Amino acid sequence: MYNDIVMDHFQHPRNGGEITDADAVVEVGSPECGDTTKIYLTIRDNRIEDVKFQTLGCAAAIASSSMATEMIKGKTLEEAWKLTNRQVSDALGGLPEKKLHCSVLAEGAIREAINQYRKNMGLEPWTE
Amino acid sequence: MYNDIVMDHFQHPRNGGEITDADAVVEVGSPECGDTTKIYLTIRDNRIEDVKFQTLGCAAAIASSSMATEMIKGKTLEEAWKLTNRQVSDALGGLPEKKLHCSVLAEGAIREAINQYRKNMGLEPWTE
Amino acid sequence: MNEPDPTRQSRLIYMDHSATTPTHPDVVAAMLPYFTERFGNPSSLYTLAGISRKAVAEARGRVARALGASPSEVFFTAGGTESDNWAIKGVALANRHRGTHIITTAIEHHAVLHTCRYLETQGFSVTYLPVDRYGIVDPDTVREAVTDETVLISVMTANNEVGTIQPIEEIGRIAQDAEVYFHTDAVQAIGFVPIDVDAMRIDLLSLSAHKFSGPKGIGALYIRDGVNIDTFIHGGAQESARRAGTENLPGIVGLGAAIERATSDIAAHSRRIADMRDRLLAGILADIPATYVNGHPVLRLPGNVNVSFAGIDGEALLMLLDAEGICCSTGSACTSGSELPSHVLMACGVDPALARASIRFSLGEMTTAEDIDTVLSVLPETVRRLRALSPVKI
Amino acid sequence: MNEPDPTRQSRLIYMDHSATTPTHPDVVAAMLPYFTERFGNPSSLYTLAGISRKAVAEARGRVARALGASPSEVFFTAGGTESDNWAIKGVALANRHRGTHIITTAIEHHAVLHTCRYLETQGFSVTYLPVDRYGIVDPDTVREAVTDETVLISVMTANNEVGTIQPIEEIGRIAQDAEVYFHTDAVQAIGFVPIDVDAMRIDLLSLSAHKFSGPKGIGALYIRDGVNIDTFIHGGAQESARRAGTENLPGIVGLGAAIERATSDIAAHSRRIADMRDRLLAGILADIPATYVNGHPVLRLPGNVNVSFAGIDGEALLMLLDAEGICCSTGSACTSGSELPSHVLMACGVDPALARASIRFSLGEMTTAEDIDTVLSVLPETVRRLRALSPVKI
Ligand SMILES: Cc1ncc(COP(=O)(O)O)c(C=O)c1O
Ligand SMILES: Cc1ncc(COP(=O)(O)O)c(C=O)c1O
Repeated sequence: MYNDIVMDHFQHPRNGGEITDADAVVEVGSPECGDTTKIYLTIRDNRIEDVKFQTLGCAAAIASSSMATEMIKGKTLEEAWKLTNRQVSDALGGLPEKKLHCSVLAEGAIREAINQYRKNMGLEPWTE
Repeated sequence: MYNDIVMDHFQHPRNGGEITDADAVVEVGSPECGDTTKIYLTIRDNRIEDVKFQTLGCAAAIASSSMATEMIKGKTLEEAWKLTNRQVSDALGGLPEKKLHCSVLAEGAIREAINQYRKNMGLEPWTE
Repeated sequence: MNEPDPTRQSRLIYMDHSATTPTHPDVVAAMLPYFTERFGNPSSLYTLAGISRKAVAEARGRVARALGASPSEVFFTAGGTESDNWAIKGVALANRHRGTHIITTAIEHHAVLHTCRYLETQGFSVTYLPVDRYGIVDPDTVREAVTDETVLISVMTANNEVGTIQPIEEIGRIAQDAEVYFHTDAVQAIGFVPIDVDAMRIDLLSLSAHKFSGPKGIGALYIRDGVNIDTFIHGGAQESARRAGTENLPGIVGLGAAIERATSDIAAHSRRIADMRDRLLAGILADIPATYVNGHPVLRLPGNVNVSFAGIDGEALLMLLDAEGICCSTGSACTSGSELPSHVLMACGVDPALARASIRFSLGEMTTAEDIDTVLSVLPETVRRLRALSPVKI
Repeated sequence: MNEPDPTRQSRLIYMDHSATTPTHPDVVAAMLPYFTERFGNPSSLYTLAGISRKAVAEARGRVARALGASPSEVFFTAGGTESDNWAIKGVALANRHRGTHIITTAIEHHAVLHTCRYLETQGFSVTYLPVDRYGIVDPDTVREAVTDETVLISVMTANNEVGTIQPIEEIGRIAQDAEVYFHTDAVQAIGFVPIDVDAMRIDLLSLSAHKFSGPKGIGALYIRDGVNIDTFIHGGAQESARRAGTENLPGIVGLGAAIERATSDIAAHSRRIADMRDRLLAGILADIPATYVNGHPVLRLPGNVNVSFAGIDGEALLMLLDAEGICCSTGSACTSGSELPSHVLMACGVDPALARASIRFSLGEMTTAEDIDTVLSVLPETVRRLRALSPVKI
């Protein structure tokens, strides 16, 4: 069902857990299937210094969160904002058709967290 | 499909063939399935001295003719008239349900042959 | 997360007997000659075909004996799904002049539910009876649902997801009193619930060999003598001219062998499996907090454990267990392709978050005490890790 | 009559390949692991089930390749009969709004004919096209039979009794021009007639594994992408949610293995069998007077010999040959239970007395040159003896 990269990220998720003094914390849920992903960001000098996630979801959802957080770690907020779920699933070597929607949550959560940080900083939230 | 007695009478039919100078010869056919049976009788002193048959039909029809002719050989005409297809199929150890009608022809042919003989002799044909 | 252990990988812990079972080697052995040597078409007339006919008749006798039926009431099909389709469409269409109402339950297998949905598009009306939180159908609701238009009641003997066993005998009596045909999908029940079609007043019963160590692709429909039912598959005169198609000879032989094995000592077999099941469930409840049992505490298939671990996703747990060589399911295997929560758990009123957190272990012939130990040694830690990764606090 | 020779008894001369074939040992070997080891339900999610899914996908690819189709157009069924039922009922019911007329032929298998008769009770009208004395359907009659109401044309690729091969490509073109769906029952054709669903403009095609050294109880329906067809068996989401029921996994694997074998070199296989067939027929015609050939002299399946021996009964001959260890048939195996003359021979205008005198030898993989010799050494004397016992003079 899943390829080796997906299985690896699912069985050994990178960046799983919480950051107690994070600069941004958001939780997004999928009304469609009930998946929930929580993203914690620590930001220094406009860069994502640390990121952690918690996901309630299937293997694809967990692997997507793991891969997505790996992909934004150390990146500027602008770079992280540009991450698409397509990039995540590509980096995972592809997801089964009917599991593609599971990779959407991570991307959405990261964007929401970035905007939460910007609002906390008194900045305009980004829109696109 | 058939028991050993039926198969024996089918594969080694008794009394198969023709009698050139028979006292009675009749041919009866089944409109239902196209089976045809021809009976040849030689009669001496009201007894069936010899009998032969020819049958176009399935194994059950041939075996029934074989058994029926065996059963009437040497019998009086009165005795032969009483032969029923039930007796023939019983003597054969039973026939498959849907093959029972194949045993009817022999009985009918024997009765017709007896009546043909009676008519030739100027006697009333029997009815029941 | 747990590292997949290659040595353990090789030993499969199969706890998905409700999805399917391996065909027992004795059953395969019984089937084998009918592929290559005794391969004659039972409809042919030569000796070779007679051997096939005899084998089919013997298998039919075995199925009949297992149900308390007569062999002439047993018809071979391609499986439980075809049996369900035939029973329901066949009775509905043949009795349309008497009425167009069907009663069934909300927790039937899709083979029944989707057949009923189809009949709704053909002018039938269907009542889908609710169940209580344990998945039990109240016989009174059956009685109350019967109208002058009702021609068929279809209630499964035992549920495939939560394992709940229904009060079939009571429902059968209600159907009989109401002079309505009674069909039961016994696909999950064979080998675990003793069946007597007369005592239980069953008019039609579906079964499928691969659920009790028989081969896939073969099943049977019991049709009580005199039931007015249309043919579903038209063609040759096989199965007393009621179900056409060259007989699946090895399959039929396999079904016969399997049902005889499965029903030879239901009590002992069920006890053995229920003992392991109870130990598994007790261990799970003792070691894993916030665990909820789905289905009935007692009136359930001996091999069925269906539990929800709050805060996690069933499929994720299933995949991690798979890496440990443990096979189980989340919801019915048939619906695993969909993202919807199980219709059975929904009908039982299970919270959607707990429904998606459910896992079914279905024990069976293959299960050993060692398997239970292994699952109990792996499961608590696996659930704990998934929960640690979950944003939902329990 | 001939004495059954016990030494010969043990050597079976199987000349009824059109009724069914033994499953080839290689095919059985391919199937075996899927009973006991790789037994997972393809719908399940663990690794074991992935192995099953892969096996099903591979078999589907093999069937698709054999037909020139794409794998997504191949759906597994329980055999030729289910495929015929599904194709005809499925298309008829789904396209009822477009029209209620179906065109087929008088010589179809009962799986098609009885399905059409059923649809007649459901408000459809059916044209049963005649055939010529060789069993050939004139494409012009197909063209002329099409009306505004026609939704389906169903003409078999090759006939099971007399072996006649139809002008499928021409009929396909007529169907395409008329914008009517075209179904062909290719159950007897696979392995003998090269199939290309595109070149032949076939929209739906039925096949059955046990006719080409595959197992009984498994078949397939090819459905061209875009064909509007109702589901026939409702339930789980198997077969892209179009044919429900747990997959007959070993059967599907066996079908895949068998169709690859059967279609890998149709030309050479057909030539080998046609050579033996021609020798058998020549020998029969040379040694047995008043023998009439049924079916087409050239446009026929390479393994089919169908002859009538005036003055005898086919079943009686069949039984005597059986005692010699020779398996053959009279009419279609499916109708052997009935006493009616074959509808196919009747449609060809064969005299009823000759129709009941017909015998079909169908050669196939098992057939050897020695088998032909044996039949030719036994048959003339056997016919002679039956004729001697017959009141009908020829
Ligand atoms: C309760 C129930 N009914 C029907 C079926 C369908 O049986 P099959 O898949 O053999 O067609 C199943 C299993 O899939 C089942 O569990
Ligand atoms: C031409 C034809 N169509 C359909 C069938 C039915 O196939 P099955 O018996 O596998 O269902 C047969 C054989 O029985 C056949 O010869």
